[in-house]
Amino acid sequence: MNYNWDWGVLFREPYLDWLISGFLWTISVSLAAWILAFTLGSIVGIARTVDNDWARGIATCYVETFRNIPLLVQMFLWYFVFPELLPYDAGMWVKRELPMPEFTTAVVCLGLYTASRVAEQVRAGIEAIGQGQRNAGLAIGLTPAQVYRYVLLPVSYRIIIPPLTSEFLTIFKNSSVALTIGVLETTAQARQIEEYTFQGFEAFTAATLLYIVVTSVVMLLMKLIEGRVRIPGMISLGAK
Amino acid sequence: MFGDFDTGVIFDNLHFLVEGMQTTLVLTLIAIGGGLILGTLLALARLSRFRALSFCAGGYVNFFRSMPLILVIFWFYFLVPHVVGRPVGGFYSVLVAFVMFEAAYYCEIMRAGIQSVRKGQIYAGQALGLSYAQNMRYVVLPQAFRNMVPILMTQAIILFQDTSLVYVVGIKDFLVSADLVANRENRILEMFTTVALVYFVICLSGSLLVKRLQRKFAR
Amino acid sequence: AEGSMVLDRIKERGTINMGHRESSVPFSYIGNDGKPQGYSIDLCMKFVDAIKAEIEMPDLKINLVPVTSQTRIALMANGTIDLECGSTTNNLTRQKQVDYLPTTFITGTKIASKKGSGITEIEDLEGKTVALSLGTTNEKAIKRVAEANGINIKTLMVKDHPQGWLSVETGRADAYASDDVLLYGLVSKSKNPADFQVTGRFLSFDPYGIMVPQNDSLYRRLGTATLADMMRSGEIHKIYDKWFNPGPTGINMPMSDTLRTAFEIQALPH
Amino acid sequence: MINLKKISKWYGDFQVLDDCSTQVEKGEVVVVCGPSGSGKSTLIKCVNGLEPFQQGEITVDGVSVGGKDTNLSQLRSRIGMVFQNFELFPHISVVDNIKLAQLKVLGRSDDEAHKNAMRLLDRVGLADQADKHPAQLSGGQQQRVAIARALAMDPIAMLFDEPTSALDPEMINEVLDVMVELAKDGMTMMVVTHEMGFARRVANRVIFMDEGRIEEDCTREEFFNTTRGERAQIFLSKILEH
Amino acid sequence: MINLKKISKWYGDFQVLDDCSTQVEKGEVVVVCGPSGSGKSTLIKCVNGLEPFQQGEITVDGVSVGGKDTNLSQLRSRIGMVFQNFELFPHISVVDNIKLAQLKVLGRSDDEAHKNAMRLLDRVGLADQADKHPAQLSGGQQQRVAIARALAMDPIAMLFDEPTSALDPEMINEVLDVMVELAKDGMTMMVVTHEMGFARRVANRVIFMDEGRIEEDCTREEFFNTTRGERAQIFLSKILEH
Ligand SMILES: Nc1ncnc2c1ncn2[C@@H]1O[C@H](COP(=O)(O)OP(=O)(O)OP(=O)(O)O)[C@@H](O)[C@H]1O
Ligand SMILES: Nc1ncnc2c1ncn2[C@@H]1O[C@H](COP(=O)(O)OP(=O)(O)OP(=O)(O)O)[C@@H](O)[C@H]1O
Ligand SMILES: [Mg+2]
Ligand SMILES: [Mg+2]
Repeated sequence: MNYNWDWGVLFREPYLDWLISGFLWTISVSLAAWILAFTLGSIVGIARTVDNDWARGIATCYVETFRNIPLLVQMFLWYFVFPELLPYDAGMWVKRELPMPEFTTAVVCLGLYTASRVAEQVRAGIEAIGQGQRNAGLAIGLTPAQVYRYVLLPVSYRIIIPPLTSEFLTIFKNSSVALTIGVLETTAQARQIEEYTFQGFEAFTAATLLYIVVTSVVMLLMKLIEGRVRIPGMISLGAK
Repeated sequence: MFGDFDTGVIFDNLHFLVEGMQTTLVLTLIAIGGGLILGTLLALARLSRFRALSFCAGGYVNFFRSMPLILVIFWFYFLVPHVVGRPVGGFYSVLVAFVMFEAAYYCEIMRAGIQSVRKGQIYAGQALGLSYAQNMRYVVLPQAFRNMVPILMTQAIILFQDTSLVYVVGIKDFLVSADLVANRENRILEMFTTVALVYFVICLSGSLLVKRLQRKFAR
Repeated sequence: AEGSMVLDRIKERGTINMGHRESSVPFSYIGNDGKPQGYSIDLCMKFVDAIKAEIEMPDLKINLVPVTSQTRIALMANGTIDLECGSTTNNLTRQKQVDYLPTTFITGTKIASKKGSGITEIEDLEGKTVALSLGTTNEKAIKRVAEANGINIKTLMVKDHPQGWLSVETGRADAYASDDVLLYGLVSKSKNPADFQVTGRFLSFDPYGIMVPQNDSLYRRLGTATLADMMRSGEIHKIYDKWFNPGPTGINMPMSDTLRTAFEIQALPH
Repeated sequence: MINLKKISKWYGDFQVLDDCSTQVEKGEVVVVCGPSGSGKSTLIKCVNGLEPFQQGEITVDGVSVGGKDTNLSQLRSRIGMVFQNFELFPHISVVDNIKLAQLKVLGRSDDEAHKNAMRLLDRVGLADQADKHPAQLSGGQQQRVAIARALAMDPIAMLFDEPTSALDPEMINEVLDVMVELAKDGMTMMVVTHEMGFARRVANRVIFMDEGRIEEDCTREEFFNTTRGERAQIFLSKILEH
Repeated sequence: MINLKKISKWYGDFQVLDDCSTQVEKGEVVVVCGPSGSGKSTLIKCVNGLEPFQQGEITVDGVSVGGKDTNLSQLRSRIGMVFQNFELFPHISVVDNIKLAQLKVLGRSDDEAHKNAMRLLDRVGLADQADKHPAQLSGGQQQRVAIARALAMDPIAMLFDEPTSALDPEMINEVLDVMVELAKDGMTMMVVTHEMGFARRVANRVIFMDEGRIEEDCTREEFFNTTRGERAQIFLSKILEH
């Protein structure tokens, strides 16, 4: 291999700063997008299971639209096409005045995209519980909303912890797509370092390790949560 | 902005885009096939009684699940030639990367599928005198597979969208081809809108098919 | 032969692996026919001819390997490609990893904006937004000059040139700063070329060169000699005109005096 | 108390209930039996509005179940229901299962709900299991908790849908005993069950359903002693024989 | 034919089987009963090696089940087993369910296996359902197919684990009838069941289990007529009463 290794580059100015700031951007984009995705995904997922054709229809359209277009393309559409569809003033405001435009767009896009997948999990979780529990809730006089709040959701969120963990991991990995609209997150910084120094292997190794660290922490965290909320006496929630 | 939407650029480069789509499809199909086979073996290993085997399989899965696919592709491009001992070209290294990466996901799906087959079914097969391999082959895996068809398809749709990451090693799938045209002709808006539509139509058909299958297997 | 690892392996394989870019118009890009073409490719072909002669293999096969900015160094380091024909800027940091043949093109950072925007020089960007491509030398240049002159500029990072251009077209940014050759290409390819302008002084100089593996002076000398011959004979001017004046993409960039001088200086005698 | 008038219901093209009429008076215990798929569960779910129906009218204590401006939640809170698979809420403790609706529907204070829950648990013999989770109990215990949960709403009537058919044989009686007690205390009950022993002991009337129709609707004495329609005859012989 | 000597088995710390010994002679029908969780299923699964055990020895037709070099697959193919939940293979047709092991284990020709399958389906009264999938049959029909599937291996003995407890009441008899036929034809059978009617009609011996131990092991007459241990007494009163 005709390559001059220089691991020191990772610890030199300004490259170390770049990596750190990239890592922080990865974390902030991912977490902000996750909050959006989890909230909206839950709402949409619930809407897909309620007894109202309109709500179900809209939620279905949402899911089908957002999960059937590649994230990369959606990122582009949000950044360049969306403002053009607005009235001129609003469009200009989005383009010029929006605080931290790349960050905001990335969070919105990644959040909305992931929401469609979270919605599917939430729906699957609710459907896995079955009609019996819903009927039992209704039969003691709970309103449909209360049935969701006190009966269906607490159990279905527990059921879907493993797939939700996967989505949570995926959002960190997908956050790298934000570099296409100029968010300087980990992967983008690794590329920058490579462009400046031609020490690509070092830069990408650092990026890979950073991702593995984050995802390991997330997996651990979700395992902890799963253990904390485990229902005594139940072996497997999904089984029923 | 949409007033001067230039559709000509799409037709001028149609054959190029079609070639890209072929690459996308070939990559997707091979990655699904290979990933499914390797993933199933991994799932069997993960569920195996032998601690060492299931531990290794678990490690494999967690490792690949923590890596962004794009970095996996990047690393494989440089590592595979070293392992094989000669340059293999982008396409084959990407195939290996996809198969190994997808295997981690398919392993988890098939594991869930195998676990969704009731213990009693395994007992029933054993009680008839089927060997472990026969029991897996004729009783458990067909059911596991059938139960998981919808999830497998969903994963396939994700994979179909993800193939564009092969641009890092210079392979031209559909999205990459479109991006190239966009760059050369400076018609980025036209190309990306087209791409969005094409993906939407194909993936939506895919997920509608999933629904049909789901209903069919729901019985 | 004594000590050219690269020539030895080319001979042994019977193939030369040529790295090329896919969208560096008009240096190295995929044409309508799906094949790589461009100014750098033509120059490299001359180099390949010289290699054929040197190792006495007239039917040497050429294998075209697409590379990206992330893979080019790694591929050169692990021996996959024997030369890279793109639009790679030569600088000293990068020379830690690879060697360069003589400069074949000189460009520099300039600014493209809408006509009538009143922007000509970087000083006019005070308080305005300029789009910059991630990881380019242009980004460094603009930031350096702005800081040195105390100009307050908002920057907008974009993934690639078309996106930078689209930012200007849609009004997200007031200007796009990049290598002038690329800016001319973008203007010529836009829907209304008359609406845009490329202005200002050079804010940086970026010499492009063909990359070759390090520590193989024999091989590099062969390349240097080939290019020097072309510069001396004027052949390089013809190739230049073929791609830039006006060129198949209508870029319309007559050779600058700087580049002409550079060619003269680099046309070393034997 | 419960009044069904010419109820018909379809799932798509398939008619599940066909012109079913009957009534249950206050304090009466009515047993519903019939072959699998004959529509028993569907009928009983229609009574508290868990299943909508297309034709006919059901009134409970004078309130029309299918009525446009009926507050279904309120109506349901006044009718207790017990399911084949218990359907306790797995994520909260036994006592919280019984308290939930008291707190959220009836708006009782935590203290009052708790006292009431403990009283009912005591009544079904499970006061010592209050803090366990449902999955930690046996099937028979779970079903008794489910009955307590229904009773906590002070219902005016109770519906049971095969309350013992998911139970191990030796647990069936502990549930039936609670139900017999309830019947003797004068609770109005509609019970889908195949336990003819239970029917013999406490039923005032027995309804036999087949293919969505009410084929027999008569007093216990008539049902067990006189000759019945052929289908009912065959069915009864099957479930009584072994 | 089947010989159990001092079998003990633990799940972790929990002892499921405690020193169980009994034997079943050729042509004998032995019914196993006892409360839920007493270890009946575990015991019967040990007999054909579906569950390993830690202590004791089981021999079937002279072959040791726990033996190091016993070919378990071959042994199992000679013992038929029927499960509570039928466990037909849902992805293949009824006749293929019966053919599968004949083809793959016994290596019979497709033709021979098919003939045999049809003969057995006829025997359990389901020849006309051969090409349906299991899910299209009622529970009782599925269980009869499961019996046919076991018989297709020409077993030297049959094990049943609560074959009727997942069935709707009106289907129980159609399965029991097939089992009674089988017993009368001289099949060696070990049957876990709570159907005491069945025990009364064909059992040679009845075993009562509690907490992993065999508490009673006596002839049918002794079991039903003489006074038994207290636990068995209570249990029997519970399951016979309703
Ligand atoms: N959601 C549904 N969609 C279509 N058909 C249904 C639905 N629910 C029930 N059915 C059908 O309606 C019929 C009556 O069902 P129901 O559950 O009321 O029967 P049942 O008498 O309670 O039977 P079982 O004794 O098995 O509980 C059955 O044939 C069933 O298949
Ligand atoms: N895989 C297992 N791990 C731990 N404990 C188990 C396992 N399988 C069964 N048990 C326990 O072993 C005991 C005996 O189980 P078994 O299934 O043999 O009982 P059974 O007599 O067949 O009961 P039932 O009438 O409910 O079928 C039970 O307490 C059960 O909880
Ligand atoms: Mg029912
Ligand atoms: Mg059992």
